[in-house]
Amino acid sequence: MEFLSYLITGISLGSIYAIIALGYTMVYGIAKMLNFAHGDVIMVGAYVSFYVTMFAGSNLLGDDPSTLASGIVALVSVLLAMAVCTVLGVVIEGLAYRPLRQAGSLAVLITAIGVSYFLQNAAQLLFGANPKNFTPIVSGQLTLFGGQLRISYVALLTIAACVVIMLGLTTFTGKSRMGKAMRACSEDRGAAQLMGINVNATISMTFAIGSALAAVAGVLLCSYSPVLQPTTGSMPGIKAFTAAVFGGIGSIPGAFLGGLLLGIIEALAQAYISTQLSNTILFAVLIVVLLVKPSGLLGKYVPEKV
Amino acid sequence: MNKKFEKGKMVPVPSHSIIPERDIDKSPILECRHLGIDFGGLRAVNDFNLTIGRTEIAGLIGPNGAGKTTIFNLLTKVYQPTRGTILLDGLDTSGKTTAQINRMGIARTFQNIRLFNNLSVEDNVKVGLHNQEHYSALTGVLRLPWYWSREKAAHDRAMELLSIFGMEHLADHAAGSLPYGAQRRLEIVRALATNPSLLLLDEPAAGMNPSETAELMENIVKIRDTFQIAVMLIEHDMKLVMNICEGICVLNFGQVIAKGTAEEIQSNPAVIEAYLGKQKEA
Amino acid sequence: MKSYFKNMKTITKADYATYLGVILAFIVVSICQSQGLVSRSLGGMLVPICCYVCMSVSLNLTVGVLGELSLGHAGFMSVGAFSGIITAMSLQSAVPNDLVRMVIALVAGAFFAAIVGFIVGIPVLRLRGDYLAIVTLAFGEIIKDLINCLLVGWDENGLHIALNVDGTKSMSSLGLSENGIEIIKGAQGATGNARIATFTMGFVLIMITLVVVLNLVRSRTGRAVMAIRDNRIAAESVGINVTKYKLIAFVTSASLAGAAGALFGLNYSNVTAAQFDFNTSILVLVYVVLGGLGSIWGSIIATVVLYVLPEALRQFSDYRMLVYAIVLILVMLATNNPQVRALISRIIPRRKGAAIDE
Amino acid sequence: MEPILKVSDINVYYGAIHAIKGVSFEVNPGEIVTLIGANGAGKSTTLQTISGLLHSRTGSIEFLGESLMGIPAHKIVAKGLAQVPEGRRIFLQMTVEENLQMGAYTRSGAGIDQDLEKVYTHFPRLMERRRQIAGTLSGGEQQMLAMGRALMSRPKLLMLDEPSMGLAPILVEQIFEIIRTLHKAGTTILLVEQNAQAALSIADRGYVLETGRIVTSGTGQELLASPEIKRAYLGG
Amino acid sequence: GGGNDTSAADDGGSDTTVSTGTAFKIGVIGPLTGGAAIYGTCVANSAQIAVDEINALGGDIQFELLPAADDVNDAETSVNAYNSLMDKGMQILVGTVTTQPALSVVPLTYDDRVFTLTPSASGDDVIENNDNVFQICFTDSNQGSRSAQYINEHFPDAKIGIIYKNDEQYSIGIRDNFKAEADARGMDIVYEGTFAEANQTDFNVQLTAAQSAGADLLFLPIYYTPASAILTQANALGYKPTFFGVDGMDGILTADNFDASLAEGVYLLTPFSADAEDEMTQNFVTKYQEAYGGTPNQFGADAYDAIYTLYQAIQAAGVTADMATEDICDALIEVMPTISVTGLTSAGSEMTWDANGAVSKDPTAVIIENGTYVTP
Ligand SMILES: Nc1ncnc2c1ncn2[C@@H]1O[C@H](COP(=O)(O)OP(=O)(O)OP(=O)(O)O)[C@@H](O)[C@H]1O
Ligand SMILES: Nc1ncnc2c1ncn2[C@@H]1O[C@H](COP(=O)(O)OP(=O)(O)OP(=O)(O)O)[C@@H](O)[C@H]1O
Ligand SMILES: [Mg+2]
Ligand SMILES: [Mg+2]
Repeated sequence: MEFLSYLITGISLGSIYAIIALGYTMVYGIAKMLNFAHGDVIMVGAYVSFYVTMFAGSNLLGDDPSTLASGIVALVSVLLAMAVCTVLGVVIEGLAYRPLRQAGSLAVLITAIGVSYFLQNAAQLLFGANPKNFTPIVSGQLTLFGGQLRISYVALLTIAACVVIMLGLTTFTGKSRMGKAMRACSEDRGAAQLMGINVNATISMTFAIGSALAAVAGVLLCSYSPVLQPTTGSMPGIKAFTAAVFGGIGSIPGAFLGGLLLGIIEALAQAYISTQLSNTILFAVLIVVLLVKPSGLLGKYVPEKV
Repeated sequence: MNKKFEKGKMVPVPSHSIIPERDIDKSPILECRHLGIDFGGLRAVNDFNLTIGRTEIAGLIGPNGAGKTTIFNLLTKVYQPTRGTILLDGLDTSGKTTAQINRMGIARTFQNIRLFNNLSVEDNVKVGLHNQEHYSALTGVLRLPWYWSREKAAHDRAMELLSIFGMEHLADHAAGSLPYGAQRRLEIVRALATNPSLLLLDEPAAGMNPSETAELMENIVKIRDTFQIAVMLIEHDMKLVMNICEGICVLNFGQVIAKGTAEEIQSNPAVIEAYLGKQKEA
Repeated sequence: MKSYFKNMKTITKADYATYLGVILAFIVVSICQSQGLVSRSLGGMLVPICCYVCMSVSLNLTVGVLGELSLGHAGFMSVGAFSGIITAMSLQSAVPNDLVRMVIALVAGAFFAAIVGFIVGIPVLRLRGDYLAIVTLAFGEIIKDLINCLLVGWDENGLHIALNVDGTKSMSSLGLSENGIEIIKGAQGATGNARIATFTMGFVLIMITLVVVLNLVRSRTGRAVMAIRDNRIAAESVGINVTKYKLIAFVTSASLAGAAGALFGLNYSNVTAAQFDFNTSILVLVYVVLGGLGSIWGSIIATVVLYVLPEALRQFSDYRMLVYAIVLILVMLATNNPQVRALISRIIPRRKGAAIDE
Repeated sequence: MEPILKVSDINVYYGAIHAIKGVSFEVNPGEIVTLIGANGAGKSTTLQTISGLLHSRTGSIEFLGESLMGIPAHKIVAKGLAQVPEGRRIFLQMTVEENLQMGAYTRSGAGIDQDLEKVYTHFPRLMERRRQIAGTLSGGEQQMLAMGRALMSRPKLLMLDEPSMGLAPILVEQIFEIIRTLHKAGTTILLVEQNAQAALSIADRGYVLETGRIVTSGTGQELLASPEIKRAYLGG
Repeated sequence: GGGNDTSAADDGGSDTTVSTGTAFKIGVIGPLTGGAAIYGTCVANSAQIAVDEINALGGDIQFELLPAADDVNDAETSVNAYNSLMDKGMQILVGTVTTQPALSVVPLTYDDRVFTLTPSASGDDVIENNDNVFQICFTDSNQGSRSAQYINEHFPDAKIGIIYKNDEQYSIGIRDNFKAEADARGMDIVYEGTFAEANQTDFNVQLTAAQSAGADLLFLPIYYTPASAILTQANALGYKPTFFGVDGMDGILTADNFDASLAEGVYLLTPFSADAEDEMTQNFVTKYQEAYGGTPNQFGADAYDAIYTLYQAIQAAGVTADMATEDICDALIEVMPTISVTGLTSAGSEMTWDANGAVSKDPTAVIIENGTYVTP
């Protein structure tokens, strides 16, 4: 029973990693850049949701709001967070990354780091250093086996959201016109232009999707572990990047699998081996997997044609 | 005549050779026996047998996707063969890496040019001289006298090699900034710098106009004559192939469909059907 | 010989200019310091600046010359720092001379970082691109975690080392004798270190780093490494043992970072593993990229400027890191702007076959 | 007759390199026009400038009476101008069929499937390999794919950059056959070729480019007959 | 206000100016940005309040508080911060805020003979091997063993779980001493879990493990930010042990949007409570809220006390601002063990110091009831 609860902890944590990793993988796969500011967009999303909920709580809802009312507030807060992050993502892309289209990938990486610093410090000035306690968008839990096993609704929601997003993205990139345009851009921007694809618009679109996902991830992350501060996004961001690579960067199912496994390994390592060395174990597993499968679990290894 | 090259049949050396008369007194430089590789379900190369004499210029032709480049990749161990053996100068090459194969004596160029684009032309050649002008990393860091003498030797040798194609004046240019034709020539020079006994050229004339091709032909023969090495080339320019190749091997769907001299090949109906088409010229 | 020099002219000129610049800077700063013209603030930054210069120059070897993205360079600095501190502290009575002890510690730092670099390098270098990045990142975190559990003490019986994985061990479980010294106390790091690092030593280390990196790059080995960077398959096809040369570059880079780390460790009375985390690796990477991949003098200048910048921005108080971020982004945008680049290349004419001075 | 494409006095630079120096030429509807010239003469650069991937500092480019100057590349395609770029530039990680579909990106619905069939009849090899990842095709197969892909946009003007490069002789013939067929079907073609012999023999007119300048022009037959051209480009 | 000289004290909202030469230049070092910014900013703000109050008294002793120097809670940056303050002529250091940077800075202040009074760097090593460093907060060892003692006396049969932060000296220090004392007393520790800076928001695994190990009292020697996450997540898991925190737990009630009902029944050792009724606390908290918004935590209270302690020590030593820094230092070292100070954090009694620099004030345990601290 304990094992099950650790497993569920791992899966719900992993689902959050997976959602973030999906955003990473999208942006990486298409814009070919490591967007280290992705984690900070998560943080912004969470703050937006936090303030919307606070505002609604103090101005719109009464002392004892109905489930429906608070549900609507939660939904609105998520949607607003997505909207803000989408705009933020597109603006960042347009101002900081687009001018670097011709530059090397490392130049973009460093700019992304600059953006990350910027977002964190701007958040501290705007929202203060004092951590906020985030109110989960859904509360309560499912109790099984006579109370021996509890699964919070947040965990269930996270897992469900993660699966839906993964399936949605897979279909989108595989089937839709825009999705194919994205894949074309990811391979050869010049050739994509010759096909009539608006490369800038496509990359903006990618950032829009990635950032909207980041907003969702931010809300879920803070619903799961309720402390929100300007640095909230950075570690999950790195973990998610790891997850994306673990699963095979650029691969959507890979990001999903990688995130999930990472969460599970982390939880089980903490529970059964050592809380002290859980990161070490996690990263060691990662290294071993990459050595056996150098392109990640589901990364497709396209050999170079010689 | 044709019977001699029947596929799948083990015959003693040098009868696999396209032109057995050449270098008849010496053992062949290269022997492929029943070579083959699969990509997934695709038999890209199957039962490929070939022998090349010490100073032969051999041609490998065939329709697109026939497996010609793949054979080069097998010879240089870019791909590990699924079946068969490759003997270089009588030595089995199985289990060797690409780098070791080069040190054993095979150098090549690539169908899609692969230069060290950010290095200068001279440095590209010097990289080719890597195993010729040897000194240790420590010698290099400490700049011991040996470093200076080896570097000078490398420089002189690089210039000498570049002069084959009259490219000395380009020595300081970044390789990636050269015109296409010059890049192809530089690749050949770099391959020569490794002091090979067998030079593999993958479509050396691609992207060159006929006059440039004519010049290239002369140079290939010149290289063979000066360095006394074997050259094997893949080319779709029939003028080049028919004029300088002493033996030609035709591949289709990974299988050898014909071997022989230019005349034999040109009149072979199977080759005409699969590859040459109704030739007007050459 | 003569014509050879003629050919090497442009490259060696740039190299000698780099050496000369560093030497001049050292002389000027030393003179100013002896005249009391250097503020404490700047004076205190001299040694760490030297360390970071070595860090960025050595990382440039991996990222710029070898062309592999490493996000764990601070891990090697960490190994160097702690092995350097252990060495220096253990030798405190045996080698009373600070200078000698410092040199031994630096060598030890470089040595252990090289060993770790070798161990990490073997598996890591089979991977490419971003996979390498993530594994180096992972390695950096692992090193940090392990050192966080590390307990080291020294007494006349020699070194006492324990790994406190489950929290059950403490310094007392090392069983140090009466006059033993506690060197590393887990997450608290090394405390009470003797601060023996000097600016002069930092300068010497920079010079050594420069000589090693520049001479390596201008040698047969360096050409092989750059060839691998530009086209691995072609490099193999001309007989270069890719793994060997990748390892040479990687291990050299690691050991130079280790030496820098040792110097760094000897400059502070307290050093913790957490200081050498992912963010530090990123910081050094920023120096390298901003200075220009493969450009050694660029790395040096970028390091000095970017290290001093947050300090210079102290007057902005709360806004200082925000301003830093904005400056970073703007500089990246400006240096990669085609117009600005064209302008720069007009001012500083470059060799046509730009290999490393790009 | 109004030319379908009119290029006048374009100047293109790569940083400090002046690659195209005041080039002007035109293509009339229904014509095959060829640009020939040595390596590095600027043929590819010219095509890329027309399709909007590179930009000229001066002059004008008019397509169907509309100026293309300053119009982004993706919009130019939609106007009916397709290019088979040098070095093929197919999408290596997509399947053959997906590549072909990308060619029809600017179109919607009707006729795409028929065109796909048409391409497959031109190139049966592509039909065999429709599910193969394009990156593993042989050089020649990739060239076929690149041509097929460009045809999928049903261009009014098709620009081909060295379509015969790296192809087996039988395929070179086929490619030229296809060019002829397309031409007969009313597609205007701007052809860049190293194989000057073949190019000039099917071209209505040709221009000779040398280090970024047009040095000669004339009908295909005139140029074929010219002794200088013979010496310089036909290996005569 | 003091004189009308132009050497403005700082940009931190002071309305006082002081005459050159008569004001002691005081520096504060702490994290103003980054993850620990909340502690550093509170210290800087509170010190400013105390300085303004003292300057407003208009006595001979005037303070000039240099702009607080940011150390990002990093040992390396803290040295730079210290040097930049030295360039500005700092005579006395109130800092650093956290332990790790203190370990880097304190040897420098010792060499430079700069008198150092740290509000909240509680590590035992901070005051070791030097004579010039004094603490306002109690040391980690003190807290650790006091906690064990208290728990043993009040919950003799408790099955104890501990969750601590394995990369922070504060947390480890208290835990080590707690464990030593608990072992000596034969207390029953059934679970120990750790976390690090990198994962200090998710405690599901540790809590599940503690719960299944049967821990009915969770000892949390950590700061309140992670503690608030622990309380929230334990609640979600339906795990309701007795929580026992230390002084870092103070502030939990003021965490933004924290559901204070979750903290009901939490024990903590703290010297300070922002809603204590006494006049001094009320004055401080009101001023803080007016000037900076938000409620000050115990770090701020320590800083406020530090400034007043300094004030009293200077009075006792009779030093003046124009004296050399090392003379001021020596004189203050002299008097520190002799003075006794009543402050926000002295819990109604008086603080005194031993020659080593450790404060003696008794950590008292409080329990949170109805959103306020109550002595049980
Ligand atoms: N790595 C690979 N994976 C799968 N298939 C491959 C791979 N490499 C080559 N092939 C297939 O093997 C066949 C032979 O390819 P190869 O490149 O050798 O052709 P080629 O004879 O050189 O043709 P061309 O003259 O067009 O260059 C082709 O059908 C190609 O698609
Ligand atoms: N990306 C580039 N950067 C710098 N110079 C370039 C670049 N591309 C081409 N050039 C230069 O511009 C000139 C024209 O090149 P272009 O590719 O248009 O020639 P081309 O006629 O198509 O030759 P080829 O037959 O080799 O394809 C050449 O001198 C070439 O070196
Ligand atoms: Mg081929
Ligand atoms: Mg071209």
